Amino acid sequence: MYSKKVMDHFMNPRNVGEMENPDAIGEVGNPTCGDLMKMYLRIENNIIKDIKFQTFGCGAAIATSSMITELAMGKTLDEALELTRDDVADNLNGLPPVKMHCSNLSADALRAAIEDYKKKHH
Amino acid sequence: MYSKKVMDHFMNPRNVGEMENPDAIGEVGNPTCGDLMKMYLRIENNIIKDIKFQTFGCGAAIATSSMITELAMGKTLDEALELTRDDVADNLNGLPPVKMHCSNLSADALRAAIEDYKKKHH
Amino acid sequence: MTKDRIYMDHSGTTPIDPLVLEAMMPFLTKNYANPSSIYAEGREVRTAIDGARQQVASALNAKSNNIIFTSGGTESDNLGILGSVFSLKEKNGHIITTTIEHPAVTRTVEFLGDHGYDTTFLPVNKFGQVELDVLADAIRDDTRLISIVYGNNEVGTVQDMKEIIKLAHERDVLVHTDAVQAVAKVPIDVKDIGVDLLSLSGHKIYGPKGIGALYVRDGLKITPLQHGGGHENKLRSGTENVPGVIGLGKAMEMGETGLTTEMPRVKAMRDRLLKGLMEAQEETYLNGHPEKRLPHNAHVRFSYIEGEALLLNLDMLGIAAATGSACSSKSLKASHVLLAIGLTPEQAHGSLRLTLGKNNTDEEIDNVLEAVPAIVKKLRAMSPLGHGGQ
Amino acid sequence: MTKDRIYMDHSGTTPIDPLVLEAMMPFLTKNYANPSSIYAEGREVRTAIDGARQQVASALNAKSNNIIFTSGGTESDNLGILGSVFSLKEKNGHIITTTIEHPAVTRTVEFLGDHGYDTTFLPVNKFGQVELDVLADAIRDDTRLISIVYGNNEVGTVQDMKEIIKLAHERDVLVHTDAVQAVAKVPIDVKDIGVDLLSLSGHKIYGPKGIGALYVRDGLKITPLQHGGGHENKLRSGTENVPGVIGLGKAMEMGETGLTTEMPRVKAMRDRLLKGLMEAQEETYLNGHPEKRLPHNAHVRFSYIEGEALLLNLDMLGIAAATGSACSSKSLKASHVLLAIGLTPEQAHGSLRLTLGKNNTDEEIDNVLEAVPAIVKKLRAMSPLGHGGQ
Ligand SMILES: Cc1ncc(COP(=O)(O)O)c(C=O)c1O
Ligand SMILES: Cc1ncc(COP(=O)(O)O)c(C=O)c1O
Repeated sequence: MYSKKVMDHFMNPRNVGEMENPDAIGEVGNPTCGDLMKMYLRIENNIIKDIKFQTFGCGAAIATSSMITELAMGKTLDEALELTRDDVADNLNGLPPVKMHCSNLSADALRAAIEDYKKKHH
Repeated sequence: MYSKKVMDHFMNPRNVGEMENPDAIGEVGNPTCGDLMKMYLRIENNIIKDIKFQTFGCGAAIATSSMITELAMGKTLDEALELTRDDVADNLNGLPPVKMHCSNLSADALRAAIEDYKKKHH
Repeated sequence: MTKDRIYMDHSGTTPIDPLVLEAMMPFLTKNYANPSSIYAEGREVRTAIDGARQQVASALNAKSNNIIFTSGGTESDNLGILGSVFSLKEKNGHIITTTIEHPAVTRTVEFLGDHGYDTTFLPVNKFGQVELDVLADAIRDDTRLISIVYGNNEVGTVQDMKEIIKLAHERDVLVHTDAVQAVAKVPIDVKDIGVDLLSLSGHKIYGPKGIGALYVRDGLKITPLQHGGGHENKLRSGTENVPGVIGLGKAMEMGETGLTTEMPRVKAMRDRLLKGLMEAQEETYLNGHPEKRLPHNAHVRFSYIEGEALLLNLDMLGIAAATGSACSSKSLKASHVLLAIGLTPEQAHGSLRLTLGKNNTDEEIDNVLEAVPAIVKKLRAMSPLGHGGQ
Repeated sequence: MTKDRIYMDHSGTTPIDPLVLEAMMPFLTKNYANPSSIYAEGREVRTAIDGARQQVASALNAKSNNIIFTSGGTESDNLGILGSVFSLKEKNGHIITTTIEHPAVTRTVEFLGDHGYDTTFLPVNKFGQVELDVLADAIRDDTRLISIVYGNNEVGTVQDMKEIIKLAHERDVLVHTDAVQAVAKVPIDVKDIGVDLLSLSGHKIYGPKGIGALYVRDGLKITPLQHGGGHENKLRSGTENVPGVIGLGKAMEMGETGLTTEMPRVKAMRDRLLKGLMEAQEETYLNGHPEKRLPHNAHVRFSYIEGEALLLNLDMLGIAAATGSACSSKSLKASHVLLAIGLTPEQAHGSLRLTLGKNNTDEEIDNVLEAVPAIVKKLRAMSPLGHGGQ
């Protein structure tokens, strides 16, 4: 069902947990599937210096959360904003079709966090 | 399906074949099942001295034909007239229900033969 | 399943008992004749089918001629419901079922709903029980059939079938029960409870997949759904699945015996498992009725986590289990049974179903009691909700 | 079946090929998981089912997604006919079938006839062939479906399916074919013949009983008949009969190979058998078409005798065979197929069907060629008709 890469990120999620005093927080949820994601950012000079996530959700939700933190880490905010759901899925060697729309929310969560940051530092 | 007794009479039918110059012949057929029975009698002093049958039909038809010849042999005509389908079935240790009405014609064939005799010797 | 794996999904399916398979083997090899044939080989198979039918009947305290073999629980449910309703003189009316049925019943009743029948899906209480007064209120003059699951396949609640049937019969309404999960778990005497139609399935009781049976009480007419050569007393056509039939017969016989020999031990393990799971962490709840439940069913809910993630972690540890989470289902909808007993979708997501079998051991219970709390802790730590998130 | 018995009723059913059983065994033992489960064991079974589906598809030159697993040929016929007709926009119309169908088709079309559809049962010629001009005349503007048996189960006649389908499609009519007897006997390429729906069954092709499949061409919608959990792409619910599915896949694969490796030898034996039977006594006739017939089917008619008596005698000699005689059927009606090809009931009674299989040997043919004439002679001597009676 899930690729090896998904299972790896799911079983050993990168950058999981809460962040103390983050510079920004993004939170999104998908009512259909019941997934909920929270993304925490530490930002210096418009660069993502640290990123953490918390996720309530299925295997795909956890793996995509983990994957986006790897993809976003060290990127500028503008670069990070360009990350898409497809980037996440591709980097995980694919997701089951039914999970593509349901649990692939991590790009949205990252965007929400960046927008939160931009709002605060406008 | 068939009792041992039925199979015995079917595989080794008693008194089977044509009779030369019989005193009476009875023939009956059941259109549903397609069975056809022919019963030949040799009669002396109102006693069945010899009896033979020919049957086109299934296992039950052949076995019941054979059985009735055993039952009728040596009987007076009046005794023979009292033989019923049930007598035949009972003496064969039963018949499958579906065959009871269909292939259990031998008592009818015997009766037809006796009536043929009575008509001729009226 | 390799020896070191732990299988706790016996409501999903069961292994075939070696004795059942042994009974089937001749019919998978040398006794292959078609039971409709008149030669010796065919008659021998026919006799074996008659024997299996008697085994199924005896286990339910029924008679051979009450038993129709089908291709499984799903077909039995379809045939029991549609077959009985279609054979009634009145060509419409009202059908009652519950909100906690297996899809084999739900979809079948919905089918009637789409074809001119009124349907009522009765609510259940928070334990998953049909309440008699609610049922009594729902029955109308034109109610034709009530179909209620005997033992629920998710939360395990066992209904008071005898009372339900008594009530229905006082109002002249037929009762079908889906006993796919209840058979061989709790004693069932069709005469005693007076049920009209009862469905069961082979693969839930250590028998083969692809075989089931429908009990139809004496004198009740049903209309066949599958047309053909008139097998199964003209009520279900199709060459008999002979090895399946033989396997089901043996499984029913063994299941009946197992009620007293195996089930108490299974229930004791289940009780210890439930207790251990409830005590291992906070905010852990039992789903279903505390006593009136299938003896092998442990169904618990952990707040703040999601079931598929729990299952996958268990799977990695070699434990096979089930959940009520939408995320593990094709439809992505949360379990309708869990919603029916009053859980929110979020709550339904965090449920775990462990259904034990006669091959489970105390050691396996220990292993699960070690594994589950660790995983719950890990997932809660990742969760933005509750403990984890605050 | 003990070694010294001779089995010549392969159109009745076949033994499971040892290689088929070998493929099934893991799924009757350790691989028992429910393919809908998400844990490793379940996913492994799902993969195996996918493989079997591909095997079935490949043997027909179809794609996996064209294949729906069912509980047998009877269900496939029901689902193919009712499922396709019920999914049409128009809720009535005209259905064509023939007078030589298996009851699984006949009864299903009759069911439609009882529910508002017009039905035509096409006559066949004396060889059992549907004649194209007769079919063309029967097609109406509101004809929805034509269902024609590919290879007849009694007399063995094989229809010109490609021409039939071409004609039907020119008139925009769907075609279902019951290929239960034809599959693995004659090459079938669903793309080449262009058929819309095709039924097959496991136990006629050295696979298990209780499993079948329906081919549905791309883009054709069917309405499910069995309601439930939405298995088989939502078209046929019910927990998969996993060992059956695996067995059917393997049997289809082997059947495809056997068309070139086994079937020529079987056909040669059949030809010798037919020739021998015809030459052994007078007033012996071939039923069905001399060339366009299933390669394993020998169907002959002996005047003046009755088939059940013939079968029972053969049975006593250890030979398993079939007949068209009413007396061996539950209904006591003479075979409708034999009547359809123009025989009188009396003639139909005296028919013998010997259907060969890959395990039959030349020696067995010799034995049968010795046994049958002796029995025919014995029964004719008892008969009041013909030779015997005159
Ligand atoms: C309560 C209940 N009813 C019906 C079924 C369907 O039975 P089967 O899997 O044999 O089609 C199941 C199992 O899936 C079940 O648990
Ligand atoms: C031509 C034909 N169609 C349908 C069937 C029914 O298939 P099954 O025996 O798998 O129900 C049979 C066999 O009995 C058959 O010979």
